[in-house]
This record gives sequence, C-alpha cells and structure tokens, in this order.
Amino acid sequence: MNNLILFMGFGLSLVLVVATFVVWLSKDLLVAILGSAVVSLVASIFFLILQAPDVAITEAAIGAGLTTGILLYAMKKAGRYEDD
Amino acid sequence: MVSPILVIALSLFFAFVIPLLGMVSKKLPRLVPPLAMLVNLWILITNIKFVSRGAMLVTTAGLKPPIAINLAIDRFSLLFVILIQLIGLLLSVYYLSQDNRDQRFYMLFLLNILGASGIVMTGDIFNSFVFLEILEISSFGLVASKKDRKALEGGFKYMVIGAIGSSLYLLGIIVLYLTTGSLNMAEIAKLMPHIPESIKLFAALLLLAGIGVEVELFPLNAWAPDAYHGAKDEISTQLSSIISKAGIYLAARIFFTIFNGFYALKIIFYLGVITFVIAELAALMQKNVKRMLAYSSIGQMGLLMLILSLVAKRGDVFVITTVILLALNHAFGKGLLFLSLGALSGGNGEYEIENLGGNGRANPLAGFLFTVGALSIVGMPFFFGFWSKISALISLMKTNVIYLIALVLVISLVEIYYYGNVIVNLFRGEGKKYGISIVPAAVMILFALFVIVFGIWPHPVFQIAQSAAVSLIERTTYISSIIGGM
Amino acid sequence: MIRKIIAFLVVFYFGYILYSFIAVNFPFGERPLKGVAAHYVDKGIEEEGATNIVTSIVTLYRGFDTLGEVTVLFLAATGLGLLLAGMKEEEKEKPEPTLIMETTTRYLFPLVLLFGTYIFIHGHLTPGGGFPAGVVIATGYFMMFIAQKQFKPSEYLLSATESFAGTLYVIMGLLGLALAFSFLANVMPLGVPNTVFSAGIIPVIYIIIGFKVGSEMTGILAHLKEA
Amino acid sequence: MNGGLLFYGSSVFLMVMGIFIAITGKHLIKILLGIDLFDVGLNLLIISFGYVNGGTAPIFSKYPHIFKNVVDPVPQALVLTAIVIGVAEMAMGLAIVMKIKEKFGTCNIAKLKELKW
Repeated sequence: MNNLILFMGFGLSLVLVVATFVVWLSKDLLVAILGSAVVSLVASIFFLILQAPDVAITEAAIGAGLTTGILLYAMKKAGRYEDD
Repeated sequence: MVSPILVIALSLFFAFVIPLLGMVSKKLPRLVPPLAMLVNLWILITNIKFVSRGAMLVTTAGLKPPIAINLAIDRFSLLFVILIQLIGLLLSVYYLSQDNRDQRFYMLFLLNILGASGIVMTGDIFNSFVFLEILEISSFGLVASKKDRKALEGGFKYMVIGAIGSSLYLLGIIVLYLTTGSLNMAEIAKLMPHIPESIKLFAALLLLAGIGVEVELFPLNAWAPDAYHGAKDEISTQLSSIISKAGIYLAARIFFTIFNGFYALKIIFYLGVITFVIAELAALMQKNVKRMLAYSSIGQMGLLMLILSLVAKRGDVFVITTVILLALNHAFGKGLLFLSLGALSGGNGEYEIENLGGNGRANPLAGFLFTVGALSIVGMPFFFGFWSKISALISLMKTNVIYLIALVLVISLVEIYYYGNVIVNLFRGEGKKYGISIVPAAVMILFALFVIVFGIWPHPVFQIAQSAAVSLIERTTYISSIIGGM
Repeated sequence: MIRKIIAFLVVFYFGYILYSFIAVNFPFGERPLKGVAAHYVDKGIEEEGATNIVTSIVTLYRGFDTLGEVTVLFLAATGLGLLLAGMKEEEKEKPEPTLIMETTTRYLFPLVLLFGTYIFIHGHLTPGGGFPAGVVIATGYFMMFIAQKQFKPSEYLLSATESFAGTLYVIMGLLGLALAFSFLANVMPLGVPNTVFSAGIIPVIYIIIGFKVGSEMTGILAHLKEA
Repeated sequence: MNGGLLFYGSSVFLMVMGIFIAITGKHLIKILLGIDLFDVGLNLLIISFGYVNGGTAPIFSKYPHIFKNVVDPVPQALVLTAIVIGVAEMAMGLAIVMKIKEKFGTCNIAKLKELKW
C-alpha cells in the first residue's frame, strides 16, 4: 500500500467522519439516510483498497444501494422528521 | 444410517416448499411443520445408537474439518436437539387447531426450530453465528407477528439488543480466528493453550455478549420481559422452551469445550447471581401474570447459568447433570405455564391478576394444568422440578458455595409466595368461562405428563442427563473424534 | 443532555480500549496466512477449480454457511411479508414520473438485468457472484418501481421463483450427499480453471443464488412499496 | 501515517458512533441507522484484519501464473455473509417500525410508552 493511496484514504476518512456526524445530528431523516449511504460508499472504496473486490461490490450494491432504497420506502411511511 | 445433516436440509426444504404448497391449497401449509418435526425426530432417534463416546462427525463439501464446515454431534447435543424438536413437534401440533394463520407464520416457525437445531448440532463457530442469526431474526418476526402495540415494542427491543449482541459475537469469533487460523470448534479448543491470556479474556467477553442475549443474562435481558409479555402465549412458550435452551447449549459448548472452563466463567457466575435475584424480586412485584412468568423465567435462567459456571472450579459431572435437569424442567414447566395461561385468559390478552380471578374454577382443566406447572417450577415433591431443585442444592453444596444455598432457599420461598398468590386467586370467586378445544388441551396434557411422570419416577431422565453430561465433560474425546490426535 | 454526555464518554472509552487492544495484538498487515486460509490459497484451485478463492470458500468450503445466509434473506422477506400483510394503504398524491425517466428506465432495465446475469455467471472467475448479482437485478426492478407508474411484478411468479430456487439449492446439496456422502460436495467435473464452464457446481449454485436473492429482494421492495 | 491508524481507526470510530447513535437516537429509524453504521464498521474492521502488506486480492485471473502473496480470503467470505445478514436484519427492523408507526402514530421513542423503555 503506497503513500498516495494512504493519503487518499485519509482524505476519504474525513468524508466518513463528516457523514457519520450528519447521520447523528440531522433532524431530517432523508439527510441522515443519505449520510449512511455515503458511509457505505466510502467503506466500499476502503474494501477495494484492502484488496477485497468481492466485498466491495457487495457492499456497494447492498449497503449503498438496496439498504438506502428500503430505508427510503420505510421513511416515506414512518415520517420524514425526527420530531413527529 | 441416515445422515443427521438431513435434519437441517429437510427442514429447509420443507420451509422453501410451503409457498408452493400454499398455491395448491390453503390447508396444506399447516400440516408441514408437524411432518417436518416427525421426520427430524425419526432421523435423530435412528442416530442415537451411533453416537457413543466422543462426537459423531458429519462433513460437508466432501472435505475433512477444519477445512470445511462440519457437524459434531455428541450425546449432549443429541439430547438438546431432540428436546428442541420434541417441543417443536408439540407446538406445531398445537397450531394445527388454529386455521386462520398466514402461511408465512409456519415458515418462520419452522426456520426458528431449524436455527435452534443448527446451533446445537454445528461444529463450526462461524456456522453457529449464522444459525444464531436465523434463530434471532425469526424470533423478532414471531414476537411481532401479533401486531399489537406491546408485541411490536417487545419485538423492536429484542431486535436492537439482539443485533448488537450478535455483532459482538461475530467480533469474538474473528478474534479467535485471527489467533488460531481456524473456525472449527474442535481445532480452536485444541489450540486454546497457546492463546495469550489477554486475547482469551477479550474473546470470551465478546462471545458472552452474544450468548447473554439468548440466555437472558443481566445487562442483556432488557428485551425479555417485554418480548415475553407482548408475544402470543405459544410464542412465549417457544421463547422460553426452545430459544433459551439453544443459548444454554451454546454457552456450555463454548465455555467448556472451547475455553476449557476458563476463569472468565467467574463473570458468568456473578451475572447469574445478579440475574437470579433481581428477576425473582421483580417477579414478586408484578401485577400482570404474564410479566411475572417472564421474570420468573429470567430468574430460572440466571440460576441455570450460575450453576453452569460452577463447573469451572471442578469438572463435575453432577453439576452438568443438574444444569440439564433444570433446563428440562424449565422447558416443560414454563412451557406449560405459558400455554395454560393462554387458555385461562381466553387469548384476549388480559393477564392482570384481578382479571383472572376465578377463571381457574370456571376452566378447571386449564386451572389444574397451570397449577401443575407452577408446582413443578417452584420444586414441590412429586413433580419434576423437585429433583432439579434438589440437585441444584447438592451441586451448590459440592462446590463449596454454601452461602448460595440460603439464597436459593429464600428465593424459593419468594417463588412459592407469588405463584401461590396467583393460584389462590385463580380458584376464588366467579370467573369467565372460555372453551378449550381438544388439540391444545392434549398438547398441554402431554407437557404436564412429562412433569408428573418423571417427577414420580425420575430415574430414566437422570440416566440420560448423566450420560449427556459425561460427554460434555470429556473434552479431549470430543476434540480427538473431530480432528484426531490431541 | 447529561445522559448523552455520559453515554458519549462511556462509548468512546470502550472504543479506545478496543482500538488499543487490536492495535497491539493484531498489527496491521503483518499477520502471515496460516491455518485454513493458507490451505485455501495453496490448494483451492486444485480442489475446487475456481480461480476466485473467495468464491470457492463462499460456495463450497463454507457452503453450508451460504445456505444459512440464503435462509436468513428468505426469512427477512417472509417476515416482512407477514408483518406488513393487510396494512392499509394511504391515498397520497404520488408525483408523476417524467417522460425522460420513463423512457430511460425502459431501455436501461434489460441492460441492468443483463449485467446482473453477467455477474453471477462469472462469479468463479471475477469478483462478484450470486449475492451482488441478485441485488443488481433487484435494483433494476427498484428503478422500474420508481419510474413506471403501472409496473407491478407478479407476486405469484416472485414467490414461485424464490421457493423453486431454494428447493433447488437444497437438492444440489442432497445430490452431494447421495453421490459423495457429504452435503454440498462438489460432484461435477472441475474442468479447466479460468474458463466459464469450470469449477464444478460453483456456477450452478451462483445461478441459483442469483435468482433467489433477486426474487427475494424484489419481493421486499414490492412489499415496502405497497405498504 | 500508517494503514493501521487509518483502517482500524475509521472502523472503530464507525462502531463507536453507531452504538452511540443507537443508544441516544430519538427516532426508531435513527436507531436502525446506528446499528447499520456499527455493522459497516465491524465489517471494515474484519477486512482490515485480513490485509497482508503488499498482498493482492485472492483472485488468480492470470492462472496458471499465481502470486503467492495474497490477502486472507477467509475474512472476506465471512464479511460477505455478515453484510447479507445485516440487510436482512434491517429489513425486519423496518417492517416492525412501519407497523409501530401505523399503530402508535409516532416513531419517537419518547412517545412510545406502552411498555417501559
């Protein structure tokens, strides 16, 4: 693992931290769900860096794609804002 | 000889086939679970004579362990899997009388039993995680399937705690894999002396977090009263009689066979004592009978776990036998209590003591069965519970924790008080009469018969439990029969 | 507020313990392959014929786990259907999909299905396999749910595919039991590694998984959409 | 600057934040999102355990030429299983949440008082 990739990785980890805080602090669930999708996406890039392409594909398809989809459907039913 | 892996394969096959049958006729899916359990029991019973000393090895993928996953069945696991399938059979017969269920309910039920059996039969630690997840996810569904407020809340709590617990369990498995390079239970057990103490402790605690959810140990049992309270009566029976039994098996297998009676068991001991005392006192406070039964169930599990942890001090066959007897008593006695409570309350969810007043006199059969279950749980003579409680006291005496004997006796008095209170209430005053159809009544009578017959004549159960206990204690035989050479 | 701060401190303290424990005991990237992993890497291709070692672990060496995993998904689809059955549908104003969306998805949909098929057929050669393939197919249906107003897959067909694929998986396992005395054994010829028709039962199992996961996930999405 | 800090650090951070959100979340979906973050962190941690310095992915697509220095394939197979199980759990949880919304009219745990929390 060379330094360039590591440098990129640290950059991505900043995205990860920001996205996690968005999930935590956002009162709007739509934003929180998209934050968790971003976390899954960054994780899937990390899997690729860690030489696990199978896991990366699966995480991108399931974690970032499908989970977001079912969460959005559920949110439509359960209400968009945290306070109600 | 019929391969025991068919127990899992055929259950899965039956579960997958239910939707296809449901397209043919609405009545067919109901018949599938009893059929599956009968076939499974037949397979297991034909295998009894092949399981002698050590464990029976069943490979998958045509490769020997530790390369591929294998099942490892010794007498201890055989006893538990037969118990699980037997109670599953009784419950599925119970469901035969109710014809308004969604076919998907039967699928969940079948997969729930499958998960419990898989946990008991597998010889691979990651495989046990997969089966644990099957067990948990189907339990959330079963608990929430009543679809009223209490059931949904109970199901959600169970889900949150179960999800976190099983993730920690997975982390524990990975830690063991990283240090030993294997996922096979026997191989890990063989390499256990080479693992550094700190890693051992870390892995044991993580695994305990996953198992603790199932066996309802103190900080992890917040879901239990709500889930028991919210679920239907049959599902509460299933939670107490099947799911917690699979948890006990897993605890025994991991902390004896793999960790070889590791000192982390000290933690289980203290958690068990805390669970036992707090839950029984909480049961005393309850006005709601079902919640009371739930707390009493947690208390029993606490007692069981604390006695299980005592074996760490001395590899004592008698103590394990006690654990098995307690588990059997809990499975049949508590199952009977939940089922007969359902019959007493007419299935309309009124479990408050005052609402039930006189219902025992109005429904004499259900009242009688409830009394039988309660007497067995508190440990009255001539009931099976008596023998398990006596052996619990002897175990405590043998392992030099005398002060706990006083505690167990005091708590027994507490139990007698709160169960007595409910029973007296049941037979006082005018109650509401609910009809009970023949099939549920027959199932409850079978539960009661176990408790009464083996209460009067406990010898055969003692012998079976003892031979199962011996096979758990003989750890080296287990290991060498799976991967050879110790 | 105080509760939140305490929870924050406790959780971060445990996180710190976890981090320092793993950083000391399992230094990053320095653990040599040992035990079963070394065996899989050395002998994997000879024994099972798949050049993607992860695939041969998932479908054969630990195939029993994968059967359990498929069961978990089946369980989720079933449980979701059980819980959401008979939920009353609220009449809401649904936004009309635009013409562009409708047209693009109509042409994109077959391509997505084709891509999913490609992934599960080449599971033993390239990264991917049955699970992501099934999910890609389900995503294609998801796209159609969003963009086409009238689109509705037949529940009958979905449930039949799901059951049929599951049954077939178990039968593949039983075939191994019958022919090689071991559940899910690789009973078909291994062929030449690195070609499509190789690796014995691996492609067959991945095709089954692809169909099963695809129909289950589509079923989950359809249930959630209707609820 | 090393890989251990990056990957172990990010995964432990995700796990910690996930548990924290699950404990303190006010909305049921927020709690599920917390569990999801925890699972992603755990999966990342497991894959990082399997990394070998300078290793390549365990796919020998240039067969019969084989690189001997590959990363550990077993954690990858286990994580594949764990991801699928995670989504199954999430789907089940969401079904319960939707029913709760229908019965209680709210998903805010402060307002769910049928049983004591």
